[in-house]
Amino acid sequence: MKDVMGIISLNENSDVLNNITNHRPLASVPFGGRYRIIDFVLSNMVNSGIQNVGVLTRYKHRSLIDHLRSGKDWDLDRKRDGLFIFPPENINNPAELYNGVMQNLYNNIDYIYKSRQKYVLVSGSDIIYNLNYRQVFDFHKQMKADITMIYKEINNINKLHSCSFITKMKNTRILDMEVNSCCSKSSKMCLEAYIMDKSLLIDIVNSCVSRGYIDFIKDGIVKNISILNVIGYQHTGYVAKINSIESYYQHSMDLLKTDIWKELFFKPGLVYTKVKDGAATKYTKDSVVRNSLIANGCIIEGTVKNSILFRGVRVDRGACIKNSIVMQKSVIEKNAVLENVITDKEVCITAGKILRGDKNYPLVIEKKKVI
Amino acid sequence: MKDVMGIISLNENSDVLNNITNHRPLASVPFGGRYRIIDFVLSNMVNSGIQNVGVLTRYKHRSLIDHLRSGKDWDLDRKRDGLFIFPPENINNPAELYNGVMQNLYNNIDYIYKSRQKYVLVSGSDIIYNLNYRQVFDFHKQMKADITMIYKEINNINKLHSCSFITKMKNTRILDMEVNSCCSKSSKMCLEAYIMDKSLLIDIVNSCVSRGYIDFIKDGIVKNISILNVIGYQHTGYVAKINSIESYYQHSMDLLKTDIWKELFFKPGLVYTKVKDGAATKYTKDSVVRNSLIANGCIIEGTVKNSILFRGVRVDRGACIKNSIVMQKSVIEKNAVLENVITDKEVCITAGKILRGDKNYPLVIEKKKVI
Amino acid sequence: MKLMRKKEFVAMLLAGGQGSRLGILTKKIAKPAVPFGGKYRIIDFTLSNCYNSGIDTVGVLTQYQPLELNSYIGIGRAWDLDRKNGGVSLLPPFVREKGGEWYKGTANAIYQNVSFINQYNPKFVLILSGDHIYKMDYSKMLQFHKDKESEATIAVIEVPWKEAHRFGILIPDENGRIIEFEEKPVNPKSNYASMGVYIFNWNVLKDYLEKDENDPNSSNDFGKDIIPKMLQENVRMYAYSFRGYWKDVGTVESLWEANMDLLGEKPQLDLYDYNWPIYSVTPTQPPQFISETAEINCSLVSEGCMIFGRVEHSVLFFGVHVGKNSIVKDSIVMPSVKIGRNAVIEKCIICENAVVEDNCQIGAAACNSKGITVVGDSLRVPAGQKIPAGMVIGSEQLVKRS
Amino acid sequence: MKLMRKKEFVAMLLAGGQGSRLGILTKKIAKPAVPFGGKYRIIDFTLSNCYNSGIDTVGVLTQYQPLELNSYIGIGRAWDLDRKNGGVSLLPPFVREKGGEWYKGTANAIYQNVSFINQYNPKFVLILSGDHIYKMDYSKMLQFHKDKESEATIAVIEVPWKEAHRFGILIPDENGRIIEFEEKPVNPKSNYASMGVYIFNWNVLKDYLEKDENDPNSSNDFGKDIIPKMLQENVRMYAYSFRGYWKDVGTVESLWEANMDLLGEKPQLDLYDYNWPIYSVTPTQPPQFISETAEINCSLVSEGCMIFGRVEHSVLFFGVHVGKNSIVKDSIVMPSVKIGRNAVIEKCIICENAVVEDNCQIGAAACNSKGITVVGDSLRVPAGQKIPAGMVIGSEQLVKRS
Repeated sequence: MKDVMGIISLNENSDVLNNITNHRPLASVPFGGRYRIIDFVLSNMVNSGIQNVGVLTRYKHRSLIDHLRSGKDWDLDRKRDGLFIFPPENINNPAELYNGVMQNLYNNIDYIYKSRQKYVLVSGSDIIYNLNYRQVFDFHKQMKADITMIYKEINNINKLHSCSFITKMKNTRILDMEVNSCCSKSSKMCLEAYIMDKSLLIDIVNSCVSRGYIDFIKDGIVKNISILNVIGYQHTGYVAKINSIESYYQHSMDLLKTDIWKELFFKPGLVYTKVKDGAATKYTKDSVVRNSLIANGCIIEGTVKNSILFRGVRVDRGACIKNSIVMQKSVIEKNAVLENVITDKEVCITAGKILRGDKNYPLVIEKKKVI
Repeated sequence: MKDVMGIISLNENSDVLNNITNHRPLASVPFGGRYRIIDFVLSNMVNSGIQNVGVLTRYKHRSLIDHLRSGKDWDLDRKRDGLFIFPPENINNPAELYNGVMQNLYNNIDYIYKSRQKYVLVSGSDIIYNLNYRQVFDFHKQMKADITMIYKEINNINKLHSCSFITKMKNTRILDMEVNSCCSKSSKMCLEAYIMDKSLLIDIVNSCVSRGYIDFIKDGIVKNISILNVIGYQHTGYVAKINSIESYYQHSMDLLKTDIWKELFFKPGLVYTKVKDGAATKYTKDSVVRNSLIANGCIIEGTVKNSILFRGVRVDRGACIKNSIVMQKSVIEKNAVLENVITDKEVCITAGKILRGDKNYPLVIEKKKVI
Repeated sequence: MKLMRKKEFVAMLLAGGQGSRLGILTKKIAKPAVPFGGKYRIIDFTLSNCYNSGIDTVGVLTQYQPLELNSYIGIGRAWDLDRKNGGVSLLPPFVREKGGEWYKGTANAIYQNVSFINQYNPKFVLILSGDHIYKMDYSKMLQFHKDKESEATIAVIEVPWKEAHRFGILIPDENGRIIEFEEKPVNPKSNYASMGVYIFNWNVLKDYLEKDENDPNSSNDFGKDIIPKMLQENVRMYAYSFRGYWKDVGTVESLWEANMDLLGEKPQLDLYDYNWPIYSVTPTQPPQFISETAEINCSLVSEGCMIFGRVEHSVLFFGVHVGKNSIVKDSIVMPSVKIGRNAVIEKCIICENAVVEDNCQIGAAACNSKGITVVGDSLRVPAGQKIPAGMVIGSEQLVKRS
Repeated sequence: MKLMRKKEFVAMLLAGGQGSRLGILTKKIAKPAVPFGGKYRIIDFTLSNCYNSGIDTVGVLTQYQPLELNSYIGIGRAWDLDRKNGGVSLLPPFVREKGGEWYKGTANAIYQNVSFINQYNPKFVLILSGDHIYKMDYSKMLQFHKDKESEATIAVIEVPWKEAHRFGILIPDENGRIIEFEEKPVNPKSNYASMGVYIFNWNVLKDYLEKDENDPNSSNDFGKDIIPKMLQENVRMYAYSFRGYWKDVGTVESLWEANMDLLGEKPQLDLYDYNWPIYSVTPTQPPQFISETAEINCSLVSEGCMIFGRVEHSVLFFGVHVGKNSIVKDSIVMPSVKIGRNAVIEKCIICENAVVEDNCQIGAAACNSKGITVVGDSLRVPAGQKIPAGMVIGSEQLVKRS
């Protein structure tokens, strides 16, 4: 996989998670007790042996730069290649003419062109799964594909919007697709990860832009689907597409199932993230914890059930947290009660406060709020 | 100096160096054979013992991010503090309301507020000098100053535009200033470096912004000059203000004077930059080099006089370079002649070509051009 | 080729000891590399103290089984000690033109590295050992050393009188100047015990190291030779009194106790203090998974653990698995240990990668014998096995812990 | 606590030798740390070969004066070998439960680190030495090793017949299989010399290392013991023929020659090839300053130099100062050397930080004697001194180089 360059394009809609994406792109939203959403696709790439990754950003990328820094935590702080973050750079084209991926690729085409790798793996950043791309790459070469895209058979398609779907396939070849259809009847969700020759990618971007076409999938791929050998690779593991507070909450809660916890964090590869120092989590004589995911550095004196606690959370005596997600360094004081709540980082719920959301509409508390 | 936070604000006008600043901010323009302009003020800070530096950027900062990366080359890749790069981040204020420094400070006031240091050293990035700020800081405390700014007594003020000048001083206290005056009669050029309490800085920014004042020096400092104890610290060493192609060229040529070479690169501290690998420079039997500054990795078979060669430049047999600046990885082929020329990176001057600029108006060749 | 700049203060950390009283815990690793407190190794405390005290130049003297320690420390990144000038240097014994010599004693180890210290031309040298658990600001001790115009300062801690005979005991006068020193006295005259933390003026120490090296009868040890000699020759020596938690974890019992000390309501050693963080190398592990059937009280549990059983008053390191209906009590369970179902573990130290299969009973619960039970690393305890308290199981063999 | 993943291929780099034939050049540093080629140290070539060949796990065995080498290598960042899994590990001799042992020979050094290699459970082990100058793609040699189904492959280079008696000489059959090996034969039967680069199947090598260790008559050396033994017992051994520049820089003459080899029009060893860069630790130095009065030809000059005099057919490292009217010819001038005015330096090696004052005449120019003159590090040659060719000046003393 040394011959494949990874490109992560932060193409998501910016405000899908309300307050949580106010100050950060979706890619750097905390997830799973100690990660950011981008960690998963980035770790997939690293575990597959990709050594050159470009992250193409759009808006509000300060938190992302702070998270990724030099790429050291992903072993991508290299002398040649490694991790590169591309801020929006639009000197000659100040207007945003193209959609998501296309705009990002177009802005940074010189960097892509210059890279030493022959192949590219272009991926979005808002879908979470654990997969070794080496298999996909082998499949790509074996099938002599022009483009290989990864998809997942899903059952419950009603909840999914702003996704791409494969609507027509013959064996492994893809014949038609739908983008952002709100009423797709297909069950083959596209994971927004494409392997192709670098030269083909540059071709697609250049020929689209010179014709004024604006969408990477609709214009770049679907319009060429008859002349290109576009192949689908089926991923059978767990997939979490984050496109709303509800999906964020549901997929977080999925981690409390042992099988999904094991798969997403261990199989086939480990997930890397920015290292933080913090002691082991302390349980006191009064603590009651059941069916929960707990990061390091917490001090738990109260009750935690069916919940996820990020690093350094304090749960004081008598406090009770149920079906909730509590992000880094939040403090839940004495006898406070949280149910179906998501708190952002460094929130403080003062003694005795009771907050309840609904299972299908969790209550979201903004960063650093004291309630 | 552990209690001082460094802030480098990329407040310069963006296109002062024509083609050379087309693709990069002035701060990352190559200078002195192997450096970028920002290396000097950054190294000053590191050599003074400052361990927390924020770089506030505006436009086109991709090359800057690539240059600074994690800050490792400046020993600023730290667990606590270290180097932070702040891209323009303007979610709630999409319009650029304020001038240079003020806008940068205002955008990142939360980060400044959060830092552990009690003092700040705010600096621009387009003035080159070698100074240990520890002396300035000691002076600041000794004088019980509210703000200490560094200035330099200069002789030839005609050439300086877009500078701030101190127009009235009583002993060390500053009583009046002029900003961007094109016909200032003062000889005290302000080096755009200010030491003050962090809380005072935050006060100034907040009170200016809340009143709609837009300029850090005019509104923030000059309007308060009677109520604040603003002190001047005189720097007696060499100073290079880069604000035009002419000043860039002249100050580069200054480096060919032994004294200035020694002062700027060694005294009081060394200048750090991004490490690149490359062999020692090779001189062949035909090479003639006089009065020049040569970086590593060059192969010189021709003649080089009164010039600066950056890393990895190739000068073929019979080629002749005079009074010129040749940036990284450029190739000057057989019998080509350059006089009063500045080439950007990776330029190729093909065999036999003759290029001549004027001493007061050097010819500038754009990045990657083949001529 | 390296430009060294002068440093006022250089720390030398003695990390070469075997720690033989820890038995199989130090069979393959040096004592400073022994895991502690759910996510640390013993040496993390001293290295973090250095960083938090503002010391940026630390020589780590290794000798016994250094491989794991070397790769753990690396260039000191975890403790922010990867500096352009200074930082961490690993100092193993080495061969000179005239042949090689192992470190004979603590003083000899420093003596062999005189040229390393001279590079920095320091005024003061701080001597530390890598096998104590404590949080201490060495910069305050240095200030004391300067204020007293001391030439040698020894950090002391008050120990219970009845234990004083186990320590090196200092007798200071009313100004703190040391007037007498007794190594493990039968009838101690004070309860100020040396913590093994020394600050010397480098020029003074260098002299004494050379004299000591030329003395064929010396055992080349700080406590036994250098300090008594200095005292005898009227070097200005002061005792710096330290208050706070300090523990020598040189035996299985003291290591176990120091771990258990962390589990109280308000332990003396606070691991959650943001102003004095203890740094360590963090492995890649997901958050711990606490199942519906788990019960955890009075314990430290680290990332990557999966808990289905009951954990009580115990310390669990990274990636420990506790099966359904199993009980872990008063125990230390080191990284990646797997414990099956229906097992009972009481007052045990289970070393890295060991596997305890279903229905095992290990430690106090199993019979009437007493003491701490130790299971060696990577061992497999077969299903249903009962192991009485106070045993050591290393290399498939059951032995009584001496 | 560290999760090791399997590696197919692990490199072990022998860097413990004193290199006593280099005399005062290796008084304070190990041979692999000797400066070379204007900005490198000898070991840079082997480490860069590893990185450029795609090897990411390298054990560096040190023993003699390792301090400078240790701090130079660090965690291998300069060669991109600071990896989460694998990377560079420094392997000094160490003390085990039963006491410590220095490395007795090349084979014994590997034997003592069997457990280090076993961690990665590799299929192949590459043995290298840190004192040769060459650029070689080890991955091609590995492919050859696999293609031939070899169990032990030795890289060989054709040397001039008249020099063959100085090397270990291999006699291969027409398929490349080695049928005979002679250590420094008086009448060599071939001119294929061993380069000291071996690939072994790890399981085969492990066997032989153990056997060798149990043989009390063995000198525990690859060339003298392991290879002959393998040959005797019919292990499948092949010779991998290498073409290109290769030089053992074990003597002052060969070190000088290898440096001079770089100064030709098209040197065989290309340091400017972007596809096979030689990495090194780069100090902080400004560009070199070439004055109006300077003349430089056929030379390598590095950053930080200030040249006012004449430099001809020489190699100048970082920060060298050559005064007005001085002449430096056919010489190697190591980092931070200061040469005054009107001095003449001919066919010399001037070591780090030495100072040559005005009007000195050092080397061939001064009289009729022959050979290379060496000035030891940090020495000061007082003004006007004349030093005849072939001398060594170490520690203020003039001696004839043997």
